[in-house]
Amino acid sequence: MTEVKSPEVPAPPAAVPDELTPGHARWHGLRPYLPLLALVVAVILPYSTVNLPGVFEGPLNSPGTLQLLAICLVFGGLAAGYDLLFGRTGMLSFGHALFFAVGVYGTAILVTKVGLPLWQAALFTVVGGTILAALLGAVALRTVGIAFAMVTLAFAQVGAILVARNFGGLTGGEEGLTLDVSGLPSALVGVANTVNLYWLALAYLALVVFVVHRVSMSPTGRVLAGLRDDERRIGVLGLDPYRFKLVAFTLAGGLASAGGVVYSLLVGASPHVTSSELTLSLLVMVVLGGPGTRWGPVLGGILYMYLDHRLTAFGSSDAVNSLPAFLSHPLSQPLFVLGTVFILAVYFFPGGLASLRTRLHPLLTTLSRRP
Amino acid sequence: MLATRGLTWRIGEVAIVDSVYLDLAPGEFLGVIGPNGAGKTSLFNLITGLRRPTDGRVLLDGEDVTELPTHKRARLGLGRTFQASSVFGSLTVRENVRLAVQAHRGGSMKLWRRAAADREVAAAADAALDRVGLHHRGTALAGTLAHGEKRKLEIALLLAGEPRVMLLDEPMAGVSAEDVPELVSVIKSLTGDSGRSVLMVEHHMDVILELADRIAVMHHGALLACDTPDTVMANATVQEAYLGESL
Amino acid sequence: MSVEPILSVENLSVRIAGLHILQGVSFDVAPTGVTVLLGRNGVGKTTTLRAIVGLTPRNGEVRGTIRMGAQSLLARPTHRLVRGGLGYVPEDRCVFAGLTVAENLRLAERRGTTPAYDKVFALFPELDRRGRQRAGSLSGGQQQMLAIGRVLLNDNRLLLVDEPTKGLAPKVVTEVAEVLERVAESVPVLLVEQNLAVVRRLAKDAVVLSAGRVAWTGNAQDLLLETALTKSLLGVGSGEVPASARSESGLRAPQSRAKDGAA
Amino acid sequence: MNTVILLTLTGLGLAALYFLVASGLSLVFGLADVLNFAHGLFLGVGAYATWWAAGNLPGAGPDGFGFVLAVAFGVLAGTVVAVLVELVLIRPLYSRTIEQVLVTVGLSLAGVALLQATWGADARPFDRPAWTREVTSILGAKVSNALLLLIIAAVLVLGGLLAFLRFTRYGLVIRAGVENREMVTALGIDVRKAFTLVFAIGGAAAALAGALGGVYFGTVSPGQGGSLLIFAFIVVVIGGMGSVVGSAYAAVVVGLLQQFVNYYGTTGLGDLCVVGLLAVVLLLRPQGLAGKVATA
Repeated sequence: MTEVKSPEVPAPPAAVPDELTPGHARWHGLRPYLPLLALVVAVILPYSTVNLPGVFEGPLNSPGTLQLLAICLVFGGLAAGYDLLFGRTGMLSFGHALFFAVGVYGTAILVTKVGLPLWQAALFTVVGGTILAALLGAVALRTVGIAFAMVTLAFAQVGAILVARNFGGLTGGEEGLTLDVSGLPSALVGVANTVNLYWLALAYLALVVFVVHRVSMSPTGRVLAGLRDDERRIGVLGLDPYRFKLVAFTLAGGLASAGGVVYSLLVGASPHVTSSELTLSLLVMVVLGGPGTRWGPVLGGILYMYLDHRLTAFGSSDAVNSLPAFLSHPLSQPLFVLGTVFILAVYFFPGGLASLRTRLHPLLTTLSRRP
Repeated sequence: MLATRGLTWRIGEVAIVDSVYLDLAPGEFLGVIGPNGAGKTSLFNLITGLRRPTDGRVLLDGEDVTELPTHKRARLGLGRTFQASSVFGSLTVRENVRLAVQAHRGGSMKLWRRAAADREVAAAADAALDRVGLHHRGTALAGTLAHGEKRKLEIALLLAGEPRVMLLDEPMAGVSAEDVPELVSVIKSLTGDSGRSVLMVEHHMDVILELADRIAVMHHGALLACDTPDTVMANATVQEAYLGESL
Repeated sequence: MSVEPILSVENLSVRIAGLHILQGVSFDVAPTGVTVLLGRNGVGKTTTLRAIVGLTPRNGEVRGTIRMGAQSLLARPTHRLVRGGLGYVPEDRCVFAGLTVAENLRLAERRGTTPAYDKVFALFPELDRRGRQRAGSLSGGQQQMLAIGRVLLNDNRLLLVDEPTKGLAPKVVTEVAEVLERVAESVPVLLVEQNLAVVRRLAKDAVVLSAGRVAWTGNAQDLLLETALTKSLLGVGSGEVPASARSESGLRAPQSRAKDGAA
Repeated sequence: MNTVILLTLTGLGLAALYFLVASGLSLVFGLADVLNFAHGLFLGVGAYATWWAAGNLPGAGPDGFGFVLAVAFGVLAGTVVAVLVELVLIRPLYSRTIEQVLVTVGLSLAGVALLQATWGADARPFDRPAWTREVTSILGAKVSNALLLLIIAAVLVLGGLLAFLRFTRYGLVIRAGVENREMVTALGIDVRKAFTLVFAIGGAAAALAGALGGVYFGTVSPGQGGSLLIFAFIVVVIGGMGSVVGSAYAAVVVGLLQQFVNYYGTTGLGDLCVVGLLAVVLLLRPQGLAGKVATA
């Protein structure tokens, strides 16, 4: 028997989707309502004027805070969508940010350069992003493992090149594009209306979580989980692994471009969204949060973006500035802190944030048993 | 039912599977024996389409399936188990079988239905679990099962697909001696009623002798003999080549 | 056995990916001659050899004691064990196909010792002649010679040899057996072998594994003479041990193959 | 005609950069199965260390022997960082491939940020010898000396690497290890030393690419490694993981394709062609041109 050894990425640390594991009896009664509760809290949050010094710069309902929160929510959703590939199906794609970028630039270009009304631009963008995901997926999924990771990375690079080269002045090159507000509904324009964007971002997050949850509970989701464990076995059961992976890839791509639409309204288009850094960050978010779990990637995405934004402020704060330069300079770099935290997490928290509860449980019992 | 015609797989100069002609009649149980490295697992891989033969054909119900991918052959009723247990480790035992049932019945490409709501799938899965005696382990994660239980689960996965031809690759490998009789009776129960054909690789001669209608002997990739157990055991060539050279 | 064993394995258990492959295996290897490790396919012979030489995969777990003389072998890295005089010839030969024969041999040289090229080339003149040939283009038998030759370049206290005749043509099987016979004159060998004729020719002691445990130990020739015992332990099917296993020159294999047996 | 020669040479210069980065990546992947996203960091470290040495290291400078010393310092720094990364971060995760990839991803983010924290996000002008700013006329085409330097360096590195792999004992160990790591240890060789060694070699080559790239572009910036890395990955995949010669061929193909198409087509089109080439290669032959296929 000879095995041809091809470089393959082993499946990511397979976390068990919590809906497929035997539940924890104590939480059973309460748990289904927790997400709803969180959603309600998030919806009414903008009515609060609470000031959390150190956590946010202004009160909760200030436009600055709301915009930051909205960005975090978008990335929570983006990470949850990416997890459909990485955590739930076991595909290591390095090109997911491309579909997000398609959403961002698609909206900006269609609104600003073409002059379409927002809803049409959004619709075209999401449909286009989904079709693109289907096409690129159809090619990339002919390969597996490391080769798949490389192809997706290269496809994402195409996005970066197209944006940077600024063909026909469409993308604005390094400057990026700001949305032409004249084409937008007035409720989404202006600092005072940030709260509407926040709600929009929240709706996006809720939509992604709902879709991902629904899909992973569906017959197809069962197949995806099977693919993560043993692709060959799925074939022997009579299912075509390629079709199912393509469906997951396309769906995740579509969700990402929808996220891009929201982000475009929030921040506008900048070439940063096409960088390989962002695509790597998505992986960081999911792994930090806990791949294959319902809330892990969401939390990972939110936390990552929060730190990414707040660490800059933290870095320029007096507390950090008073440190010697060899400490204060790196600490003022969000990516340095996040990268380091991520490396530590890979070593010490392989299951991500979502595994904290199970990991802390023995600790808490030991502590509480002490006299 | 299943036939191979001059099936050959070479790596470079070496023939791993060497011009094998096999015929499996409906309802027949054919045991395959042969020393390590004789090409038995490779033969299975060729029949199921996990590898492409260098030469020769695979026929299912007289139809040429040599060019079909694995999943299409499975849908035509060709099921198999693997030498090293391969179950879906991060799913529960019940989810494992439900996945197999759903794969067989169709409707796997449904993104917006609750999988758990399909009573028919659930019932069929439970029936398969019952048959292999794993019902009580339904909520355990498959990855945490003991080895013998994984073997049973694999057979349940196979059963769920209601295959007409089953390929069993060393189902007893790594199973402790105490568990062998139970597993044998499970396998026996699969075949009695249904007109299902079985091709089984196994090293336990007593198991083969108990189950098989005919025995095929492989050696250096080639089929040395294929006949009733008595004839094979009495065959001088087989005696000398297989039994004399290998344990 | 009054002689101090060269290797003693006690209560060795190996789990790989949850599979309990060895379940408390104990046996000794005599300081001279060939000790053969027997058993049906899949009982854990290769796993035993790999555990001794420290090659259990990452998801595996090894328990028990393995000592060579006074020295415990467990938990020591493979390359240290090998440098300490434990020669290992793996299943399927594992020569480096892309390297030349000479390079394959050169890789086995060790710093501080003089490699015994004269000894190896005396045993395998072919390896000398084919020094510049890529090992991947050698025949199976030549690759096996290279795999053994690689190990013999250095002084060993014990050789572990895993199924050296697997998949070889009958004539080559005889050659390999001859070589092993000569090698065993100077160094003890723990051999995994499926070919009973080879076992008959070489083995002094035998250890029989069954379902992860030791089922029988003792004199190998005695074992082979006891038809009933051989049958029950090794699963050689009905009928007696074939004549070939009993005759001294019986390293024959089938001359003809019935390919059309099924047609 | 001049244009063709010039394009060929700039293509080869680009290929030289790709090769310097890709050869190390390829060896590291071939031997240790580590897909090293932090490889771009080694390049950055090399570039910044050279730039720093030219201004600050006693004896080093932007010209003459001082510059050689500066480059040597940069290469040394890249090597040291690579070795530390292997020993401290990669080795404890031995054979846990996915975690190793994740760690290098984290490292690539953190490392670049650290460079940025120390020397700022903006590109810094690179002090370089005056002669590298001049041009040499080759067959009528005026070619920058920095470009020639890059090509010559890459050819020397290629020759050196091949000689090392072919004639030294460690080279032998690495070639054998790419084929079958376990069997190398079974011959009494500590294969982990070879891991450290390939990281060191890869780090040195990438750092050299950083230093000479700095000379060629005239600036250093923290993100320089990142974009080169992606094309280096493409080169590795096309050339076949673990094959130095494969990397060299693939680097030349990619470099020339990129230059010519970018010139005769639209700018950027060449880059797209390279990605297209990758897709085609992977679809036709998933192991790459000289794929790592273990034989048994």
